[in-house]
Amino acid sequence: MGNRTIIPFGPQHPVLPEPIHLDLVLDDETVVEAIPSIGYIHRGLEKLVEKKDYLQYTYVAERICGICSFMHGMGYCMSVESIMGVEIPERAAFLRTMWAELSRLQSHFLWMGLLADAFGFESLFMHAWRVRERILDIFEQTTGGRVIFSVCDIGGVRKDANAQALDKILSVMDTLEAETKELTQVFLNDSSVKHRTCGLGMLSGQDAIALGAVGPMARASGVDLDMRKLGYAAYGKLSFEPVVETAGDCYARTAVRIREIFQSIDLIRQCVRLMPEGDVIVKVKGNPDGEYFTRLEQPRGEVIYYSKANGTKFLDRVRVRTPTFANIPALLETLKGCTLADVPVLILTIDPCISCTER
Amino acid sequence: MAQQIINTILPDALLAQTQQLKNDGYRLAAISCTSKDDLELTYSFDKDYDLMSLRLHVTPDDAVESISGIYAFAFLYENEIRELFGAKIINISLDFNDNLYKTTVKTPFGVKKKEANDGE
Amino acid sequence: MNFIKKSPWILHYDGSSCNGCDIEVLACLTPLYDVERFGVINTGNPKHADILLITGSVNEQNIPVVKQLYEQMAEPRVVVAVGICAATGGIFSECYNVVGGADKVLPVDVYVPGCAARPEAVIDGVMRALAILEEKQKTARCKKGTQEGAGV
Amino acid sequence: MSILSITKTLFKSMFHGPYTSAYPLQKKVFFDKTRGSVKINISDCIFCGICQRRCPTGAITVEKEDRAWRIERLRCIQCSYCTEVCPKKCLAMDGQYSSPSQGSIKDEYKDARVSGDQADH
Repeated sequence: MGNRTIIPFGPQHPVLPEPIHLDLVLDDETVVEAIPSIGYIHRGLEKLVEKKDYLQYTYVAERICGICSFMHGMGYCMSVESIMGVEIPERAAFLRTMWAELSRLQSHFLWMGLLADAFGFESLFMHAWRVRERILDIFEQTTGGRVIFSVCDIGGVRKDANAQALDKILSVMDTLEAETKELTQVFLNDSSVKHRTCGLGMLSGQDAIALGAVGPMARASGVDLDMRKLGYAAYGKLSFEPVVETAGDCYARTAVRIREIFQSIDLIRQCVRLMPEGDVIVKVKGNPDGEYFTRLEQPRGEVIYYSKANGTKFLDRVRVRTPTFANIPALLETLKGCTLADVPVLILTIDPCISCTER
Repeated sequence: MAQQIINTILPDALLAQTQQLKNDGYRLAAISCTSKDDLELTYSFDKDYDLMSLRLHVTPDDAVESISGIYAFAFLYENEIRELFGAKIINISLDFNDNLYKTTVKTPFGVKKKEANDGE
Repeated sequence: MNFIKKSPWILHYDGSSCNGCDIEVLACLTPLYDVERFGVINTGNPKHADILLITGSVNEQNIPVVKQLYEQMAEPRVVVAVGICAATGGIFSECYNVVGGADKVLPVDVYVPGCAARPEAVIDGVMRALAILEEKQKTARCKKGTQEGAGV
Repeated sequence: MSILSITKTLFKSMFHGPYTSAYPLQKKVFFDKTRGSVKINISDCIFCGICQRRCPTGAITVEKEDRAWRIERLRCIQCSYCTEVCPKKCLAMDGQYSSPSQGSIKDEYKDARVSGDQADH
């Protein structure tokens, strides 16, 4: 029987850019229990629907999170469009899909870098972020923003990508693929990396379902759950299969995300190839009335947008259930039994996004 | 497109219905709450990309039994709803005692007493 | 780079921002922008830091954390508010749980506009902060000099 | 299982030269669409105030009597919503971001035209 100690982890922690606080109950070096205490980023922006009308709220929705900003904007717009029965132009659907996949790419690269930083592989961190800048350049060229695009609007998208930009995307995808292959070799094969990730934080498929895990966290445990299969935007017209691994440890979660990078590159190529001509936005008239649940797949997993409208300019309620929120119970479960030094790596393999979680 | 069904039920039937859904292999996707004249709780479940929702209307004084006994991870949703909306959810497995977000305003989303409160 | 005289170490704290500015601050440290060429190092320890970068509109729960971090930093210290949220609260200024701007809590020296603030803007802001840091150092030295002079 | 698997990448970047942009020494070239700051062509502005009403953060103030258009740079989130709703299209997005400051930046643009000029439009 060792000594029981409680170690506070966070909110300001060198490894994590975001404030999260965990009380880790330790038995010597082993974590027995983890109690989260969140709320450092809670802004209460769901309440803003009462002050901003449904068109302005798009900009609030985009600022729920700066990493998957585009998907938040898209999810919100999709839910309002569904309520109003707006059919967006096909080109807009394809552009949305393309930007969504590019967002997934940059988010996965960002995560790869942070994971490398967490296990102390500084040069790998730098390389992952160097490659990521190529995607940010595409964003800036096509949308005008590096992080927050402000490009989704109710009824379509506000900016079009010309043929020149699409060609550039294809060429960047080629260099990106080559560079990613090199980098991911390190994540998947290097013995020092495997030493840190293999067998750590096991989550069985049954547990993943029982704890409500979503996204790569669930898929790494063999649960085939990918909201893109719902066929929203242009996903119905693209061919892809959800990436599933079965081991359920940190290594499997890394592998899922890495295979998703290649999948996203493929999806972007398909999008560019199939991109139809035409308008990108339709005019929206009137006010929404009704309610709708929109579900889409973010880099971190399934997000649920629930909007309820009452026929006025102001919505009654917008509720966002973000993927990290669903993954926290699974994280707390996997933390049990690991050593204190492994905690940062474990937290990072769920790819936490605290500002999504707390809104 | 997968379908969305919303079933309005009575608060007493919640636990039985939830258990039924769990037995059928549904996964709890989200618990949402909307406040208007009363609190409208929506429990959404997912199975094979179909969304199935249970809806109940309660007042802030009505006790609602927690479903964290059936779906353990519901505790986060329930703590959130209790803290932000003031719904009286009882018997949550891991209880934060309204200290999850530690907001300065108590139950910011709660049922409004009078509309005049908002305009100041 | 002769206009840099001191290697400033920065401490970054996310006071309830949307992550947008945070990843741009982090992007400053990575190869494309690489602020380490100016001697800037991102440190996790407030006692090592000269410049505090705050992102986000600072919510109620963050006030003690931010204050504590600031007090732990050694004099002279400079606070840079990165992004619109840290400057005025931005789009979240009407939210119930934010105080709306880092200057409600701490004396902010430099404001970096942008939503999200571009890495170039963050670099500009750190440069600005450096000039202020030097000035503060000078005044601190002068003060000390006069105090010692008065003591004799 | 392998060790030193990053060596190839490291060697490559050693011969590649720096990836870093020489930012303060070299000026940043922005893309056409880059959203940096709002600029106004004040001589076209009719002071209708639509931009003020649509701005999600309330950064813009328009005064019809003074014929003045003001923007608080530290409130602007560069969403470019104002440039879209402007009926005269006199607002545009400039690539250059507004520079860091030590206090609030309030830019004011005043129209010098006499009201007789306005009637010509």
